[in-house]
Amino acid sequence: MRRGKREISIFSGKGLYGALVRLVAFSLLWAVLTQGGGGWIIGVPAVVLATFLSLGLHAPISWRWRPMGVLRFIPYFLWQSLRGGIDVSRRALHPKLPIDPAVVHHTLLLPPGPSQVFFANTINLLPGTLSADLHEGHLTIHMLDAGLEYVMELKRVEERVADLFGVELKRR
Amino acid sequence: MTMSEFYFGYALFLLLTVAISLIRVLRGPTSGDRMLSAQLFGTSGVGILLLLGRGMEMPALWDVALVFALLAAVAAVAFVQRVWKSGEQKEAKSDAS
Amino acid sequence: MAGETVILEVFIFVLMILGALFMLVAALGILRMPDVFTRMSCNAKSVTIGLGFLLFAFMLHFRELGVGSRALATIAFIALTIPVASHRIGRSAYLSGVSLWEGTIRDELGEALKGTREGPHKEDAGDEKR
Amino acid sequence: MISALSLFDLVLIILLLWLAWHLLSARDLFRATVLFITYGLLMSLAWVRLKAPDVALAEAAIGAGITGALVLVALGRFGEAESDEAEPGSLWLRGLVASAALGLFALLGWAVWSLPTEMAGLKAQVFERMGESGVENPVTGVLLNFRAWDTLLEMAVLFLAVLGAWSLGEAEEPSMPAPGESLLALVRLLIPLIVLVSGYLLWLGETAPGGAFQGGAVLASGFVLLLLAGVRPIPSLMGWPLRAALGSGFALFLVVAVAVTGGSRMLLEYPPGWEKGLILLIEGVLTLAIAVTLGVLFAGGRPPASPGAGKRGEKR
Repeated sequence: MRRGKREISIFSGKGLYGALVRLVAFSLLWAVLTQGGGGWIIGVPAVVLATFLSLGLHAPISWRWRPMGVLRFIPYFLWQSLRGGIDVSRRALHPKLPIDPAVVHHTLLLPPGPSQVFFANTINLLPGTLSADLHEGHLTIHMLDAGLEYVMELKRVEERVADLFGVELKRR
Repeated sequence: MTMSEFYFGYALFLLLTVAISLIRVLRGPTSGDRMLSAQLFGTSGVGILLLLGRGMEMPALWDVALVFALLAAVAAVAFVQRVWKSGEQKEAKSDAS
Repeated sequence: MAGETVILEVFIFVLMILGALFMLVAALGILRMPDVFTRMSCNAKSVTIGLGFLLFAFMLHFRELGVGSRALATIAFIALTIPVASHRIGRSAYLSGVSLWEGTIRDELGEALKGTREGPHKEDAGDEKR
Repeated sequence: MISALSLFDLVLIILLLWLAWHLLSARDLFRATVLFITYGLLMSLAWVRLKAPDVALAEAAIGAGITGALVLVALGRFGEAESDEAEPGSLWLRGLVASAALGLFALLGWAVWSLPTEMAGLKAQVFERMGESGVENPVTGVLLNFRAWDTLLEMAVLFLAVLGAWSLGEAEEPSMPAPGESLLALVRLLIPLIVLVSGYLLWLGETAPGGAFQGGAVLASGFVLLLLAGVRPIPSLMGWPLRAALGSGFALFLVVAVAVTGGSRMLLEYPPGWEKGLILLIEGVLTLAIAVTLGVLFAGGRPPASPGAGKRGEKR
């Protein structure tokens, strides 16, 4: 897919299921915004338009989150981001500024596609990591502290993301 | 101390943290640093708006905060796409990055 | 009954103070950290956590479906946009070769990897140097 | 004891003045740009403190979504290198300018000072006749009923602005890095949310701060995001549909204005009972028209005529 050639074709999503899920999700969001739903005279066109755009802009690869994976991922993610926040607070508030940054490269075990992107964005909220570049399955990561056991840590996050998307990790 | 005093004091505190990050806008050194501080403005703005909305009894401010949160990334995207050119101008052929 | 509400109020208060602390960390981090990557790393985490705490406190305070769900939507918007924006700024900084803090360790494997990148796909070639 | 709120106001004012000073005196264009963006965000807070949430909402949507991106893109076109060092004029000239500025400042200060502290304004009249407006939010009532003239002419101004931009030339294809998967993922996620929130703001306008301008500005930042991500518009929509959308706000407003006249009614005097429906219709169309107008202004010129504006479809 070349840059800019991304066509907005409305029905590129995988069938009716995806459309329905989105329709329900956006209707829910509308109800949340309007506090109990109301103004459907604007709401219905907005929800339908949002659904069409969401389907039209979507990458041709179809993916789904597994409901159980989501349930398992959320508490893990919240806990890890809390750890990330505490870790960074400790460093930023400490008078000596205890950081030992490093740029490391990590070859992803996740298959190419949305799960890799999701992983790259997720680790920005986890302790000490910031993704700098994702290129063909190689992720360049900036670490706040090179001393962290990052390889094991990242592998664990990858397992979680794989569980969320229902994909298999590559064997090394 | 009344409850709304607490909210206003909190909002004042957030405004002061914003003032701290302003120093980074002025100092730089790279444009990324400045942009980052501007982004912190937007996110702290969300907090300030929520607190003021509670303290001033203006629920409409929640909507302003929602817009702040929704559009926080737009300026950053404009920045990385158009200002901070990474030298390369050619069309890249892969979208894997 | 009254005891429960007091405990809840205290909990809300603690959450709000923690939120304020994280927001302060975000600002201090931006001021104190030595280069753009460390600043961004600090910012992305503490801002999301700080606002998350603040909004969570609001949710507990109101205990109302309307407010709670809107607070959740606001957290969700922040949690979606901040990591991506950070990643994009970080990527631009990295590719345009912004100098890292002198204490930063670059691993050897990375250098080797980047060497291979300049070969077949010319995509981002030439940016890492400078 | 000073209350926290007045301290907040004081800090806000100091920050605004300090920012304005640095913004004007910055030699580095990028620095000025970022200061300008932060200034817009702080102005939104200032409007909040002035108890004008409608304006704060518009400032938030325009400041965070459009203006920031617009100024950054303009800077991207200039290139950062061109931040030229202006010659600081002679001492005499500077003294002259300074005294002129001080004089103006004194004049404005005097004008503000001499205002009565309690101004009646037209508030009472507006609230008295809210029942006739067809909506519950006084600001919307004023903008689309009592003073719909102003809004009509504002649409004319926006339309003229597009004509002006288009007469300058075609939008040039910007050179920018490939958007990359993570940016595209963000855009895919944000666009539907932006559409929903913009519809929500439009809906809000009837009862609370919000309305066509705020909704339109949020929707326009969706267009800005699409343009920034390199998603190209569908060529077949770039011909007359685009022009129709651009003109629709002004045109519909005019049509309604003329259509409701008759009998003893003047231009834009809605027949009783029709106010609500007509305002909703106008606001809905205005939202789209404003969004398209701002998006087109962001693109910076008329769409390129060459590949398939109508006939051949997409080339390449």
